[in-house]
Amino acid sequence: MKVLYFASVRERVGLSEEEISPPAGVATVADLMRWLAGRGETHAAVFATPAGMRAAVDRVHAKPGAAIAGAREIAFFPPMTGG
Amino acid sequence: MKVLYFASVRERVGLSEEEISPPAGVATVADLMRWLAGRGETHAAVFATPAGMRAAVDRVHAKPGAAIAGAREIAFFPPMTGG
Amino acid sequence: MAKVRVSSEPFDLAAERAALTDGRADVGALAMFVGVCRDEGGALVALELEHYPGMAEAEIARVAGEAEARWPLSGLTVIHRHGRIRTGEDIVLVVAASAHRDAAFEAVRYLMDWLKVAAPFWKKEIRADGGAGGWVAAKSEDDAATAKWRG
Amino acid sequence: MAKVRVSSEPFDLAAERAALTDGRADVGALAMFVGVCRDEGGALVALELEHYPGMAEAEIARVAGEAEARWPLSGLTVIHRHGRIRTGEDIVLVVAASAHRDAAFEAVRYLMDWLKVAAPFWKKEIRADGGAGGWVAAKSEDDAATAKWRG
Repeated sequence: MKVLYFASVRERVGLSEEEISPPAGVATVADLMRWLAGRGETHAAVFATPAGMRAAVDRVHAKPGAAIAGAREIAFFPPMTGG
Repeated sequence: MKVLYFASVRERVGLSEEEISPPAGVATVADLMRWLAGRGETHAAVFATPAGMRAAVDRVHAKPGAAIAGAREIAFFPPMTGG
Repeated sequence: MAKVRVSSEPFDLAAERAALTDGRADVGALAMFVGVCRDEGGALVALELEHYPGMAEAEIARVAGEAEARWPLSGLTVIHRHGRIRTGEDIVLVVAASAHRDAAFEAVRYLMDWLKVAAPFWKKEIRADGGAGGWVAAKSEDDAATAKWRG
Repeated sequence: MAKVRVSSEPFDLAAERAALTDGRADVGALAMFVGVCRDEGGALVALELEHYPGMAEAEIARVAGEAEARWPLSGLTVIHRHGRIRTGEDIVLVVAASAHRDAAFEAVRYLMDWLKVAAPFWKKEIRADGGAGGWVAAKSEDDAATAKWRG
Protein backbone atom coordinates (compact mmCIF):
# COMPACT_ATOMS: atom_id res chain seq x y z
CA MET A 1 0.00 0.00 0.00
CA LYS A 2 1.34 3.40 -0.98
CA VAL A 3 0.89 6.45 1.23
CA LEU A 4 1.20 9.93 -0.28
CA TYR A 5 1.72 13.20 1.57
CA PHE A 6 0.98 16.65 0.17
CA ALA A 7 1.73 20.28 1.00
CA SER A 8 2.36 21.03 4.70
CA VAL A 9 1.85 17.35 5.61
CA ARG A 10 4.53 16.36 3.07
CA GLU A 11 6.90 18.95 4.50
CA ARG A 12 6.31 17.90 8.09
CA VAL A 13 6.64 14.16 7.40
CA GLY A 14 9.67 14.86 5.24
CA LEU A 15 8.49 12.46 2.54
CA SER A 16 6.21 12.76 -0.46
CA GLU A 17 5.40 9.05 -0.41
CA GLU A 18 6.27 5.78 1.21
CA GLU A 19 5.38 2.12 0.81
CA ILE A 20 3.79 0.62 3.93
CA SER A 21 2.39 -2.73 5.04
CA PRO A 22 0.18 -2.15 8.08
CA PRO A 23 -1.07 -5.23 9.96
CA ALA A 24 -4.57 -6.61 9.38
CA GLY A 25 -6.06 -4.81 12.40
CA VAL A 26 -5.51 -1.44 10.70
CA ALA A 27 -8.91 -1.24 9.03
CA THR A 28 -9.82 2.43 8.70
CA VAL A 29 -8.22 5.76 7.82
CA ALA A 30 -8.21 6.62 11.54
CA ASP A 31 -6.54 3.29 12.36
CA LEU A 32 -3.90 4.03 9.75
CA MET A 33 -3.19 7.45 11.21
CA ARG A 34 -2.70 5.90 14.66
CA TRP A 35 -0.43 3.25 13.16
CA LEU A 36 1.60 5.86 11.25
CA ALA A 37 1.98 7.88 14.48
CA GLY A 38 3.87 4.87 15.92
CA ARG A 39 6.47 4.85 13.15
CA GLY A 40 8.78 7.36 14.83
CA GLU A 41 9.00 10.83 16.26
CA THR A 42 8.46 12.75 13.01
CA HIS A 43 5.40 10.73 12.06
CA ALA A 44 4.09 10.96 15.63
CA ALA A 45 4.28 14.77 15.52
CA VAL A 46 2.10 14.75 12.43
CA PHE A 47 -0.32 11.89 13.08
CA ALA A 48 -0.79 11.68 16.86
CA THR A 49 -3.01 14.79 16.97
CA PRO A 50 -3.94 15.20 13.32
CA ALA A 51 -6.20 18.27 13.63
CA GLY A 52 -7.53 19.30 10.24
CA MET A 53 -5.92 16.33 8.48
CA ARG A 54 -7.71 15.26 5.30
CA ALA A 55 -7.40 11.89 3.61
CA ALA A 56 -8.17 10.24 0.30
CA VAL A 57 -8.46 6.51 -0.39
CA ASP A 58 -7.64 5.65 -3.99
CA ARG A 59 -8.06 9.32 -4.95
CA VAL A 60 -11.48 9.75 -3.37
CA HIS A 61 -12.01 11.94 -0.30
CA ALA A 62 -12.39 9.73 2.77
CA LYS A 63 -13.54 10.29 6.34
CA PRO A 64 -11.62 8.86 9.34
CA GLY A 65 -14.02 5.92 9.55
CA ALA A 66 -13.56 4.90 5.91
CA ALA A 67 -12.27 1.37 5.30
CA ILE A 68 -8.86 0.98 3.71
CA ALA A 69 -9.03 -2.74 2.89
CA GLY A 70 -7.80 -3.33 -0.64
CA ALA A 71 -6.73 0.28 -1.17
CA ARG A 72 -3.66 0.84 -3.30
CA GLU A 73 -3.06 4.50 -2.57
CA ILE A 74 -3.89 6.52 0.53
CA ALA A 75 -3.12 10.22 0.72
CA PHE A 76 -2.92 12.65 3.63
CA PHE A 77 -3.02 16.40 3.20
CA PRO A 78 -4.21 19.65 4.81
CA PRO A 79 -7.47 21.41 3.83
CA MET A 80 -7.36 22.36 0.18
CA THR A 81 -6.74 25.89 -1.08
CA GLY A 82 -7.17 25.63 -4.83
CA GLY A 83 -9.49 27.54 -7.08
CA MET B 1 -41.28 69.31 -26.37
CA LYS B 2 -40.06 66.29 -28.34
CA VAL B 3 -41.77 62.91 -28.05
CA LEU B 4 -39.89 59.77 -29.08
CA TYR B 5 -41.37 56.37 -29.85
CA PHE B 6 -39.44 53.11 -29.85
CA ALA B 7 -39.89 49.52 -31.01
CA SER B 8 -43.52 48.33 -31.26
CA VAL B 9 -44.79 51.72 -30.07
CA ARG B 10 -42.86 53.42 -32.88
CA GLU B 11 -44.29 50.97 -35.40
CA ARG B 12 -47.87 51.41 -34.18
CA VAL B 13 -47.71 55.20 -34.03
CA GLY B 14 -45.96 55.24 -37.42
CA LEU B 15 -43.45 57.84 -36.26
CA SER B 16 -40.13 57.70 -34.46
CA GLU B 17 -40.53 61.21 -33.08
CA GLU B 18 -42.69 64.30 -33.22
CA GLU B 19 -42.64 67.83 -31.85
CA ILE B 20 -45.63 68.61 -29.62
CA SER B 21 -46.93 71.55 -27.60
CA PRO B 22 -49.49 70.22 -25.13
CA PRO B 23 -51.54 72.77 -23.17
CA ALA B 24 -50.62 73.75 -19.62
CA GLY B 25 -53.09 71.31 -18.01
CA VAL B 26 -51.07 68.35 -19.31
CA ALA B 27 -48.88 67.95 -16.24
CA THR B 28 -47.94 64.30 -15.95
CA VAL B 29 -46.90 61.38 -18.15
CA ALA B 30 -50.43 59.97 -17.79
CA ASP B 31 -51.91 63.33 -18.80
CA LEU B 32 -49.68 63.37 -21.84
CA MET B 33 -50.78 59.88 -22.88
CA ARG B 34 -54.43 60.94 -22.64
CA TRP B 35 -53.66 64.06 -24.65
CA LEU B 36 -51.76 62.06 -27.29
CA ALA B 37 -54.73 59.66 -27.55
CA GLY B 38 -56.80 62.61 -28.73
CA ARG B 39 -54.49 63.41 -31.65
CA GLY B 40 -56.18 61.00 -34.06
CA GLU B 41 -57.17 57.40 -34.63
CA THR B 42 -53.66 55.96 -34.84
CA HIS B 43 -52.53 57.70 -31.67
CA ALA B 44 -55.77 56.73 -29.93
CA ALA B 45 -55.19 53.05 -30.72
CA VAL B 46 -51.82 53.24 -28.99
CA PHE B 47 -52.45 55.63 -26.08
CA ALA B 48 -56.11 55.19 -25.10
CA THR B 49 -55.46 51.84 -23.39
CA PRO B 50 -51.69 51.88 -23.02
CA ALA B 51 -51.27 48.53 -21.24
CA GLY B 52 -47.61 47.85 -20.56
CA MET B 53 -46.52 51.23 -21.91
CA ARG B 54 -43.28 52.55 -20.43
CA ALA B 55 -42.11 56.13 -20.45
CA ALA B 56 -38.97 58.15 -19.89
CA VAL B 57 -38.73 61.87 -19.14
CA ASP B 58 -35.46 63.39 -20.30
CA ARG B 59 -33.97 59.88 -20.57
CA VAL B 60 -34.91 58.75 -17.07
CA HIS B 61 -37.56 56.08 -16.47
CA ALA B 62 -40.80 57.73 -15.35
CA LYS B 63 -44.05 56.48 -13.83
CA PRO B 64 -47.45 57.67 -15.10
CA GLY B 65 -47.66 60.20 -12.27
CA ALA B 66 -44.30 61.81 -13.05
CA ALA B 67 -44.36 65.52 -13.85
CA ILE B 68 -43.39 66.61 -17.34
CA ALA B 69 -43.05 70.35 -16.72
CA GLY B 70 -39.88 71.63 -18.34
CA ALA B 71 -39.04 68.30 -19.99
CA ARG B 72 -37.36 68.51 -23.37
CA GLU B 73 -37.69 64.88 -24.41
CA ILE B 74 -40.34 62.34 -23.47
CA ALA B 75 -40.17 58.78 -24.77
CA PHE B 76 -42.73 55.98 -24.95
CA PHE B 77 -41.80 52.35 -25.48
CA PRO B 78 -42.76 48.79 -24.59
CA PRO B 79 -41.08 46.79 -21.80
CA MET B 80 -37.39 46.41 -22.54
CA THR B 81 -35.80 43.23 -23.85
CA GLY B 82 -32.08 43.98 -23.89
CA GLY B 83 -29.29 42.09 -22.20
CA MET C 1 -15.97 54.31 -12.62
CA ALA C 2 -17.28 51.64 -14.92
CA LYS C 3 -16.49 51.51 -18.62
CA VAL C 4 -19.76 51.55 -20.56
CA ARG C 5 -20.06 51.20 -24.32
CA VAL C 6 -23.11 50.97 -26.59
CA SER C 7 -22.05 50.15 -30.12
CA SER C 8 -22.98 48.21 -33.23
CA GLU C 9 -19.43 46.83 -33.38
CA PRO C 10 -18.40 43.41 -32.02
CA PHE C 11 -16.36 43.38 -28.81
CA ASP C 12 -13.18 41.52 -27.91
CA LEU C 13 -13.61 39.50 -24.71
CA ALA C 14 -9.87 38.95 -24.16
CA ALA C 15 -9.04 42.63 -24.73
CA GLU C 16 -11.75 43.80 -22.33
CA ARG C 17 -10.53 41.37 -19.69
CA ALA C 18 -6.91 42.48 -20.18
CA ALA C 19 -7.91 46.13 -19.81
CA LEU C 20 -9.17 45.34 -16.31
CA THR C 21 -6.10 43.42 -15.12
CA ASP C 22 -2.99 44.42 -17.10
CA GLY C 23 -0.34 46.12 -15.03
CA ARG C 24 -1.93 45.41 -11.67
CA ALA C 25 -1.85 42.48 -9.25
CA ASP C 26 -4.65 43.28 -6.81
CA VAL C 27 -7.33 41.51 -8.85
CA GLY C 28 -8.03 37.99 -7.66
CA ALA C 29 -11.33 37.34 -9.39
CA LEU C 30 -12.79 38.12 -12.79
CA ALA C 31 -16.41 37.22 -13.40
CA MET C 32 -17.71 37.58 -16.94
CA PHE C 33 -20.93 37.15 -18.84
CA VAL C 34 -21.54 37.11 -22.57
CA GLY C 35 -25.08 37.11 -23.95
CA VAL C 36 -25.22 35.46 -27.37
CA CYS C 37 -27.87 35.57 -30.10
CA ARG C 38 -29.65 32.19 -30.20
CA ASP C 39 -31.37 30.82 -33.31
CA GLU C 40 -34.37 29.41 -31.37
CA GLY C 41 -34.11 25.99 -32.92
CA GLY C 42 -33.26 27.33 -36.37
CA ALA C 43 -36.22 29.73 -36.56
CA LEU C 44 -34.08 32.89 -36.51
CA VAL C 45 -31.16 34.19 -38.54
CA ALA C 46 -30.65 37.38 -36.54
CA LEU C 47 -32.03 39.84 -34.03
CA GLU C 48 -32.41 43.52 -34.82
CA LEU C 49 -31.66 45.44 -31.64
CA GLU C 50 -33.25 48.87 -31.42
CA HIS C 51 -32.05 51.16 -28.66
CA TYR C 52 -32.63 54.63 -27.26
CA PRO C 53 -29.35 56.46 -27.94
CA GLY C 54 -28.20 58.45 -24.96
CA MET C 55 -30.59 56.84 -22.51
CA ALA C 56 -29.12 53.39 -23.17
CA GLU C 57 -25.65 54.52 -22.10
CA ALA C 58 -27.07 56.50 -19.18
CA GLU C 59 -29.14 53.58 -17.82
CA ILE C 60 -26.24 51.14 -18.08
CA ALA C 61 -23.96 53.63 -16.34
CA ARG C 62 -26.55 54.12 -13.62
CA VAL C 63 -26.88 50.38 -12.94
CA ALA C 64 -23.10 49.97 -13.11
CA GLY C 65 -22.70 52.75 -10.56
CA GLU C 66 -25.11 50.99 -8.24
CA ALA C 67 -23.06 47.80 -8.52
CA GLU C 68 -19.85 49.71 -7.79
CA ALA C 69 -21.44 51.23 -4.69
CA ARG C 70 -22.65 47.83 -3.53
CA TRP C 71 -19.55 45.67 -4.00
CA PRO C 72 -15.81 46.41 -3.73
CA LEU C 73 -14.86 46.21 -7.41
CA SER C 74 -11.51 47.11 -8.91
CA GLY C 75 -13.03 47.31 -12.38
CA LEU C 76 -16.31 46.93 -14.26
CA THR C 77 -16.95 46.90 -18.00
CA VAL C 78 -20.34 46.72 -19.72
CA ILE C 79 -20.72 46.62 -23.50
CA HIS C 80 -24.09 46.32 -25.22
CA ARG C 81 -24.42 46.05 -28.97
CA HIS C 82 -27.27 47.31 -31.12
CA GLY C 83 -28.32 46.89 -34.77
CA ARG C 84 -28.41 43.61 -36.70
CA ILE C 85 -26.85 40.77 -34.69
CA ARG C 86 -26.73 37.40 -36.39
CA THR C 87 -27.28 34.15 -34.52
CA GLY C 88 -24.12 33.02 -32.76
CA GLU C 89 -22.89 36.61 -32.42
CA ASP C 90 -22.40 38.33 -29.07
CA ILE C 91 -24.98 40.85 -27.82
CA VAL C 92 -23.76 41.93 -24.39
CA LEU C 93 -20.63 41.66 -22.24
CA VAL C 94 -20.22 42.29 -18.52
CA VAL C 95 -16.85 41.88 -16.79
CA ALA C 96 -16.31 42.59 -13.10
CA ALA C 97 -12.92 42.49 -11.40
CA SER C 98 -12.46 42.27 -7.65
CA ALA C 99 -10.06 41.00 -5.03
CA HIS C 100 -12.56 38.26 -4.14
CA ARG C 101 -14.91 36.09 -6.13
CA ASP C 102 -18.20 36.83 -4.37
CA ALA C 103 -18.13 40.52 -5.25
CA ALA C 104 -17.26 39.78 -8.88
CA PHE C 105 -19.98 37.12 -9.27
CA GLU C 106 -22.68 39.22 -7.61
CA ALA C 107 -21.86 42.37 -9.56
CA VAL C 108 -22.07 40.63 -12.93
CA ARG C 109 -25.37 39.01 -12.08
CA TYR C 110 -26.76 42.28 -10.75
CA LEU C 111 -25.80 44.01 -13.98
CA MET C 112 -27.43 41.38 -16.16
CA ASP C 113 -30.62 41.23 -14.08
CA TRP C 114 -31.06 45.01 -14.21
CA LEU C 115 -29.97 45.50 -17.82
CA LYS C 116 -32.74 43.13 -18.89
CA VAL C 117 -35.47 45.30 -17.35
CA ALA C 118 -33.98 48.81 -17.31
CA ALA C 119 -31.72 49.32 -20.33
CA PRO C 120 -33.72 50.70 -23.29
CA PHE C 121 -33.09 47.99 -25.90
CA TRP C 122 -35.70 46.05 -27.84
CA LYS C 123 -35.15 42.89 -29.84
CA LYS C 124 -36.96 42.14 -33.08
CA GLU C 125 -36.72 38.66 -34.56
CA ILE C 126 -35.43 38.21 -38.11
CA ARG C 127 -36.86 34.87 -39.19
CA ALA C 128 -35.10 32.23 -41.25
CA ASP C 129 -38.25 31.61 -43.33
CA GLY C 130 -38.52 35.25 -44.35
CA GLY C 131 -41.78 35.67 -42.44
CA ALA C 132 -42.51 38.78 -40.41
CA GLY C 133 -40.55 38.53 -37.19
CA GLY C 134 -42.14 39.79 -34.02
CA TRP C 135 -40.76 41.82 -31.17
CA VAL C 136 -39.34 39.63 -28.43
CA ALA C 137 -41.72 39.75 -25.45
CA ALA C 138 -40.43 40.84 -22.06
CA LYS C 139 -40.34 37.99 -19.57
CA SER C 140 -42.03 38.19 -16.20
CA GLU C 141 -39.12 36.19 -14.71
CA ASP C 142 -36.80 39.04 -15.67
CA ASP C 143 -38.83 41.38 -13.48
CA ALA C 144 -38.80 38.73 -10.76
CA ALA C 145 -35.02 38.42 -11.01
CA THR C 146 -34.56 42.02 -9.94
CA ALA C 147 -36.68 41.47 -6.83
CA LYS C 148 -33.90 39.57 -5.07
CA TRP C 149 -31.66 42.65 -5.11
CA ARG C 150 -34.15 44.89 -3.33
CA GLY C 151 -34.04 45.79 0.36
CA MET D 1 -19.36 15.89 -20.65
CA ALA D 2 -17.24 18.70 -19.28
CA LYS D 3 -13.77 19.50 -20.54
CA VAL D 4 -11.34 19.32 -17.61
CA ARG D 5 -7.67 20.19 -17.76
CA VAL D 6 -5.01 20.37 -15.05
CA SER D 7 -1.82 21.85 -16.44
CA SER D 8 1.11 24.11 -15.65
CA GLU D 9 0.52 25.95 -18.94
CA PRO D 10 -1.42 29.22 -19.26
CA PHE D 11 -4.87 29.03 -20.80
CA ASP D 12 -6.50 31.13 -23.52
CA LEU D 13 -9.82 32.58 -22.37
CA ALA D 14 -11.00 33.52 -25.86
CA ALA D 15 -10.10 30.11 -27.31
CA GLU D 16 -11.88 28.26 -24.52
CA ARG D 17 -14.97 30.40 -24.98
CA ALA D 18 -14.90 29.86 -28.76
CA ALA D 19 -14.64 26.09 -28.29
CA LEU D 20 -17.98 26.16 -26.47
CA THR D 21 -19.87 28.27 -29.02
CA ASP D 22 -18.28 28.02 -32.48
CA GLY D 23 -20.50 26.36 -35.06
CA ARG D 24 -23.63 26.37 -32.94
CA ALA D 25 -26.40 28.87 -32.25
CA ASP D 26 -28.23 27.33 -29.31
CA VAL D 27 -26.05 29.01 -26.68
CA GLY D 28 -27.57 32.20 -25.30
CA ALA D 29 -25.45 32.65 -22.21
CA LEU D 30 -21.80 32.23 -21.34
CA ALA D 31 -20.75 32.72 -17.74
CA MET D 32 -17.05 32.74 -17.00
CA PHE D 33 -14.74 33.03 -14.03
CA VAL D 34 -10.99 33.54 -13.94
CA GLY D 35 -9.10 33.29 -10.67
CA VAL D 36 -5.95 35.41 -10.74
CA CYS D 37 -2.84 35.37 -8.52
CA ARG D 38 -2.92 38.46 -6.28
CA ASP D 39 0.20 40.07 -4.82
CA GLU D 40 -1.41 40.76 -1.42
CA GLY D 41 -0.39 44.39 -1.36
CA GLY D 42 3.02 43.70 -2.85
CA ALA D 43 4.00 41.00 -0.35
CA LEU D 44 4.03 38.16 -2.90
CA VAL D 45 5.73 37.59 -6.23
CA ALA D 46 4.11 34.22 -6.95
CA LEU D 47 2.19 31.25 -5.64
CA GLU D 48 3.51 27.72 -5.92
CA LEU D 49 0.52 25.45 -6.52
CA GLU D 50 1.01 21.86 -5.45
CA HIS D 51 -1.57 19.34 -6.61
CA TYR D 52 -2.40 15.65 -6.37
CA PRO D 53 -2.00 14.39 -9.94
CA GLY D 54 -4.84 12.13 -10.96
CA MET D 55 -7.06 13.01 -8.05
CA ALA D 56 -7.12 16.71 -9.05
CA GLU D 57 -8.55 15.90 -12.49
CA ALA D 58 -10.93 13.32 -11.00
CA GLU D 59 -12.32 15.69 -8.36
CA ILE D 60 -12.84 18.51 -10.85
CA ALA D 61 -14.57 16.09 -13.24
CA ARG D 62 -16.77 14.85 -10.41
CA VAL D 63 -17.87 18.38 -9.42
CA ALA D 64 -18.34 19.30 -13.09
CA GLY D 65 -20.54 16.25 -13.56
CA GLU D 66 -22.67 17.31 -10.61
CA ALA D 67 -23.14 20.74 -12.17
CA GLU D 68 -24.09 19.18 -15.51
CA ALA D 69 -26.68 17.02 -13.76
CA ARG D 70 -28.07 20.01 -11.91
CA TRP D 71 -28.36 22.61 -14.69
CA PRO D 72 -29.11 22.34 -18.43
CA LEU D 73 -25.68 23.22 -19.83
CA SER D 74 -24.61 22.99 -23.44
CA GLY D 75 -20.95 23.11 -22.45
CA LEU D 76 -18.66 23.35 -19.44
CA THR D 77 -14.90 23.87 -19.30
CA VAL D 78 -12.72 23.85 -16.20
CA ILE D 79 -8.98 24.48 -16.33
CA HIS D 80 -6.81 24.60 -13.21
CA ARG D 81 -3.11 25.39 -13.34
CA HIS D 82 -0.40 24.11 -11.02
CA GLY D 83 3.25 24.95 -10.43
CA ARG D 84 4.73 28.43 -10.12
CA ILE D 85 2.17 31.11 -10.93
CA ARG D 86 3.36 34.70 -10.76
CA THR D 87 1.19 37.52 -9.49
CA GLY D 88 -1.17 38.77 -12.17
CA GLU D 89 -1.23 35.37 -13.89
CA ASP D 90 -4.34 33.23 -14.17
CA ILE D 91 -4.85 30.25 -11.86
CA VAL D 92 -8.23 28.81 -12.75
CA LEU D 93 -10.87 29.16 -15.48
CA VAL D 94 -14.49 28.02 -15.48
CA VAL D 95 -16.75 28.61 -18.48
CA ALA D 96 -20.36 27.42 -18.62
CA ALA D 97 -22.58 27.71 -21.70
CA SER D 98 -26.34 27.42 -21.62
CA ALA D 99 -29.45 28.59 -23.43
CA HIS D 100 -30.28 30.80 -20.42
CA ARG D 101 -28.25 32.93 -18.08
CA ASP D 102 -29.36 31.51 -14.73
CA ALA D 103 -28.03 28.03 -15.47
CA ALA D 104 -24.71 29.41 -16.69
CA PHE D 105 -24.26 31.72 -13.69
CA GLU D 106 -25.19 29.07 -11.14
CA ALA D 107 -23.00 26.38 -12.67
CA VAL D 108 -19.88 28.57 -12.66
CA ARG D 109 -20.43 29.60 -9.06
CA TYR D 110 -21.07 25.99 -8.03
CA LEU D 111 -17.83 24.92 -9.66
CA MET D 112 -15.80 27.62 -7.96
CA ASP D 113 -17.36 27.03 -4.53
CA TRP D 114 -16.67 23.29 -4.70
CA LEU D 115 -13.24 23.50 -6.33
CA LYS D 116 -12.09 25.62 -3.39
CA VAL D 117 -12.88 22.91 -0.86
CA ALA D 118 -12.67 19.66 -2.82
CA ALA D 119 -10.01 19.90 -5.52
CA PRO D 120 -6.62 18.76 -4.17
CA PHE D 121 -4.54 21.88 -4.74
CA TRP D 122 -2.49 23.74 -2.16
CA LYS D 123 -1.03 27.22 -2.48
CA LYS D 124 2.32 28.23 -1.02
CA GLU D 125 3.28 31.88 -0.94
CA ILE D 126 6.50 33.03 -2.63
CA ARG D 127 7.34 36.27 -0.85
CA ALA D 128 8.75 39.41 -2.45
CA ASP D 129 11.17 39.92 0.45
CA GLY D 130 12.70 36.46 0.00
CA GLY D 131 11.39 35.34 3.40
CA ALA D 132 9.92 31.89 3.94
CA GLY D 133 6.43 31.92 2.48
CA GLY D 134 3.72 29.98 4.27
CA TRP D 135 1.00 27.74 2.98
CA VAL D 136 -2.19 29.65 2.30
CA ALA D 137 -4.72 28.77 5.02
CA ALA D 138 -8.08 27.34 4.06
CA LYS D 139 -10.92 29.76 4.73
CA SER D 140 -13.94 28.84 6.81
CA GLU D 141 -16.10 30.94 4.48
CA ASP D 142 -15.15 28.60 1.66
CA ASP D 143 -16.67 25.70 3.58
CA ALA D 144 -19.68 27.88 4.32
CA ALA D 145 -20.06 28.73 0.61
CA THR D 146 -20.70 25.09 -0.22
CA ALA D 147 -23.49 24.87 2.36
CA LYS D 148 -25.90 26.84 0.17
CA TRP D 149 -25.79 24.10 -2.50
CA ARG D 150 -26.86 21.31 -0.14
CA GLY D 151 -30.38 20.03 0.30
